[in-house]
Amino acid sequence: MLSELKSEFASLAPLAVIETDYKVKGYHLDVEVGPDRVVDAAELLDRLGFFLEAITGVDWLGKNPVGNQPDPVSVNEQDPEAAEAEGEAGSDAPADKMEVVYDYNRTDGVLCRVVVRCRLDRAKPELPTVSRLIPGADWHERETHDFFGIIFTGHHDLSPLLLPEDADFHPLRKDFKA
Amino acid sequence: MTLTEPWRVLAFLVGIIAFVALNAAYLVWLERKVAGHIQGRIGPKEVGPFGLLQPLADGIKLMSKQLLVPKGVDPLLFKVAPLLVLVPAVMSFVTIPFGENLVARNIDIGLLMIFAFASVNVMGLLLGGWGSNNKYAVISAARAVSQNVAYEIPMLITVVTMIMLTSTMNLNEMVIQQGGGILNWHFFANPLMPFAFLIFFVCALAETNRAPFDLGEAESELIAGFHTEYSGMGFGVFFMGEYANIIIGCSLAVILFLGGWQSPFEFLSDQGLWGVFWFLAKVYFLIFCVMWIRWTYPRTTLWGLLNLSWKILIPISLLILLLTGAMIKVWPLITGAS
Amino acid sequence: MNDLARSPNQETFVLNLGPQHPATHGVLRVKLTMDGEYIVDAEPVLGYVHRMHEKMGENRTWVQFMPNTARLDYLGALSYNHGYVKVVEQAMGLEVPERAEYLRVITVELNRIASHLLWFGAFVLDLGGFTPLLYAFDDREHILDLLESVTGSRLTFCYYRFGGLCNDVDDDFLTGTRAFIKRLRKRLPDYHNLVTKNIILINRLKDVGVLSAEMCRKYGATGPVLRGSGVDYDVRKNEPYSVYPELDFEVPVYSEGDSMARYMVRMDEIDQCLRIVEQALDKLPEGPVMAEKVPKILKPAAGDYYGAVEAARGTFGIRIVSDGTNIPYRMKLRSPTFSNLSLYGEASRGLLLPDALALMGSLDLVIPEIDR
Amino acid sequence: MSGYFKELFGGTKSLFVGLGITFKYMIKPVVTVQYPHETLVMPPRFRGHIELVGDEETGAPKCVVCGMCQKACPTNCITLTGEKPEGGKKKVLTGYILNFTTCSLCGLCVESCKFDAITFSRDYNLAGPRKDAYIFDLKKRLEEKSG
Repeated sequence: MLSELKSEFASLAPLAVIETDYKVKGYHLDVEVGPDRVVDAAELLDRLGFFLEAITGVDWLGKNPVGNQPDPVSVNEQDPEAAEAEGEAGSDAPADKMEVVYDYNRTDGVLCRVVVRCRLDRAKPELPTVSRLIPGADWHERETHDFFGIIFTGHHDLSPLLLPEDADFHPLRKDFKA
Repeated sequence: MTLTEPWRVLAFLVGIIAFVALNAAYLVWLERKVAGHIQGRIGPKEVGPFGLLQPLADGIKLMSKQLLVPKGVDPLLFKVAPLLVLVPAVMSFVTIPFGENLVARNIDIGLLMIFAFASVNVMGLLLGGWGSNNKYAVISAARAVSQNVAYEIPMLITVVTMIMLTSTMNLNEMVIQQGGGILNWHFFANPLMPFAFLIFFVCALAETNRAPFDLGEAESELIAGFHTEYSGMGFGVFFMGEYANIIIGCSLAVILFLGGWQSPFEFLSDQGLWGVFWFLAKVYFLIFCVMWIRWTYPRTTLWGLLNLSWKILIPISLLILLLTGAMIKVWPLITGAS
Repeated sequence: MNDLARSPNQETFVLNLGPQHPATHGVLRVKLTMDGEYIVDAEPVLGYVHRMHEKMGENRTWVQFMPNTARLDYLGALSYNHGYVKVVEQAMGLEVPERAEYLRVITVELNRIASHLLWFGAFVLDLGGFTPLLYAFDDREHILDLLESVTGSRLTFCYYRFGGLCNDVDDDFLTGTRAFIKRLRKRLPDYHNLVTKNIILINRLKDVGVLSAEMCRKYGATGPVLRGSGVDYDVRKNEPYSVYPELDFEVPVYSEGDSMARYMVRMDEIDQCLRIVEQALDKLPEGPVMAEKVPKILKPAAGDYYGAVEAARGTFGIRIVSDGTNIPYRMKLRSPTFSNLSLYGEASRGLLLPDALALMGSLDLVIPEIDR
Repeated sequence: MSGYFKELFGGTKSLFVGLGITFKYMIKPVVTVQYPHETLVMPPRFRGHIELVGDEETGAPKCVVCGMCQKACPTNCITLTGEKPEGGKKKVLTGYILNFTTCSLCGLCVESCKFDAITFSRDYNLAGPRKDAYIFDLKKRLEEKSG
């Protein structure tokens, strides 16, 4: 399953495809794509019988995104110092990013969890919606928009789902203070 | 029993109204006790011994509450509706024989009169629901009407069977025909009668909007249905009407099938107050069954209800009507010929 | 029936079901567009008990977040505790003593039975039957008493700790649990005779609110909803965790996809939970209930971790992002009923109001968990 | 047609079976506890609000004002103050306030205490008309209890 997936993903020009240690991470494959490829990734996984378990965001304000490295064996998982240093090669001032994470899973007995992530410019967090393809993404995207202010272009209704109707704040942004 | 006619009527009217009010109050208490014990609880117990004063407390509470008339309702319909439920129910008691001589008006078309009044009852529900300016109430009113229409048919067919069997519409006359012990009750008149009784009982449940046919007030769907907007005694009168209708339904079942005020065994008296005792004992037993059923079953849907009526109750009641007619007319011919 | 709902010159009206309505079990609002009693469109409106647990998670230490996990789904709190300790232990590489794992399974399954029993009662209440609720409460009360005696709480348990449990159980709990298993096995046939076989209930649930397996997949529905649509998916089997692989149990699957199938899945699950608890009690080893080498201050290595457990209502997933400090950087709680409810709009289209409420009841909603 | 009758008879039978079951339960004894007249005793592990533990001999609080409970609390509902008496070595507790309105009864404070100086109360009958009825002065409570 994994190798098949990897070769399928190769056609999407992903930014990274990393096999991870399921025992530690809880998922098998970590794929990073650009915002223009999110729908393609969803379409590919949907075609292969995956279902979308959740969509969420992570706000990396003033921080380098903590991610997986292509070769997990060489990384000392137990050492936070090392993990922090591995963010981006040159540790300049980090470019503020907003990350959207899609969790895919299967129900047919094949154990394979795929994480698709997409990093966006924090100043203008926009990416296309997958809710046309996967109706279940509708609410997850609305929730992510509520909490992070990430705009899913093409979504039919991004009005607040969990927050009050008139909410104009995004509580899970790191610069939000209650 | 030597009162002159106007006084007699007055005494009966006061008696009937007192009977209805007292019964409505104490049937609520009984219902709560039955429900409690079925569910492993006790039910009311704090007010008075065994909670016997609970209905009094409830009554005082309901009466002291403000009668809210919400915005946008039709005030006339809204206020008249509860009375339209209660008054016909009270009127129906006029022809019910509680004992051999204990009947307000022993008229020859008593049965017809009861059904005439029973069909007014549904008007009350409709107007209450319609007048409330509440969507839940309107849905409920529509349900109540279609339900009543559907269930009058099998009920009336069964009643026609009974009229054929007894060749009278006088209720007291019917009871007198069933004298002489339990085996002379119409319930045992022929092998079809238990089924007729069952159909009549189910229809009575549906007519009085009791569970499992309480679609009109389905609390988990329509909050409280047609009386959602009623408060205080407006609600209280609806409630009294509901219980009065249950008593009427059960009384009719007792009169038609279970021998009315006749005692079940010949050696037991049914004269005077004994007749009243037997009548009420049977009625309360049926009322207990009604409650027992309510606390056992889930609610049907309108489709289920109409299916039951049109696919099961009406064909079977028609069959019973035909067979009974045949038995009455054909059987004597055969036996007479042989 | 659907043709009726779509007659061309239909006159529709909007019915506001909730936020206070007997059938929504909490503060959920459903905006129904109705044509008579047919539902043309249903739009759930959420957020009435939204508390932003995810933000709270970013403001307290890993240990301090534990009580919050019990407050998502207050009916099956231990599954959520379990999911949380599972993912953090996985991130930290903590080994949990076997006795602790067995006790986790025992308590989680008892909690699952309690949750299903309450659902059973509330579902039949939705359908207008009052009495089964009280019977179910009677049995559930026994479970809560048992769990209270070990955890000290009746609903918001907070019993697990990273690396084990906060308390060991005593013999009273073990004998009490065995007695309870016996008791519930005796009472289950009564439930089936009173409710499951009742012709009124069967007529109300059969072929009502059919969800296809494909629809469940598209919406990400899990748990009994998915298993009622013929998909054999249970995290306990598909992604074995804890000591579930050592226990012998079946995953009930019904392929009809209607409300009756979902009802049957849950009722059968009660049976299976009893089996699991019984086996776990038999196999319960002696030993400590807390790992020895648990650091005082937890600092999972930087990175993100995902863990999922089978909660009473479906897959509870939790994604944690750690930046290597003792405070979580991000905590995503994926609640099963959120996804399960999201299909309600599509699934209830063209249904009658009572059928739509039967469908909603069969999804087993717990609002605080949807709103988080 | 045979299916029709089968359903009719099966259905009717199921209804009577249901009545039988509710009747069976009706004649069983009731299971409820008549609450204000009868009360239950909470199990020893019951997590009520916290309570200070006094020294068995002196009755003075065992607390040494280390502040671990305060630190462990997720909702900051514990405020404690202490001071060193002149000439004394150990800190002495001068005030222990529990803001029960925000307490989530998680028990992390009791777990964090190494001196067994706090414990759970088994009191569950908590009702009051005002919010400030739930700002407990635990030190005062302890003094009232012991003295």
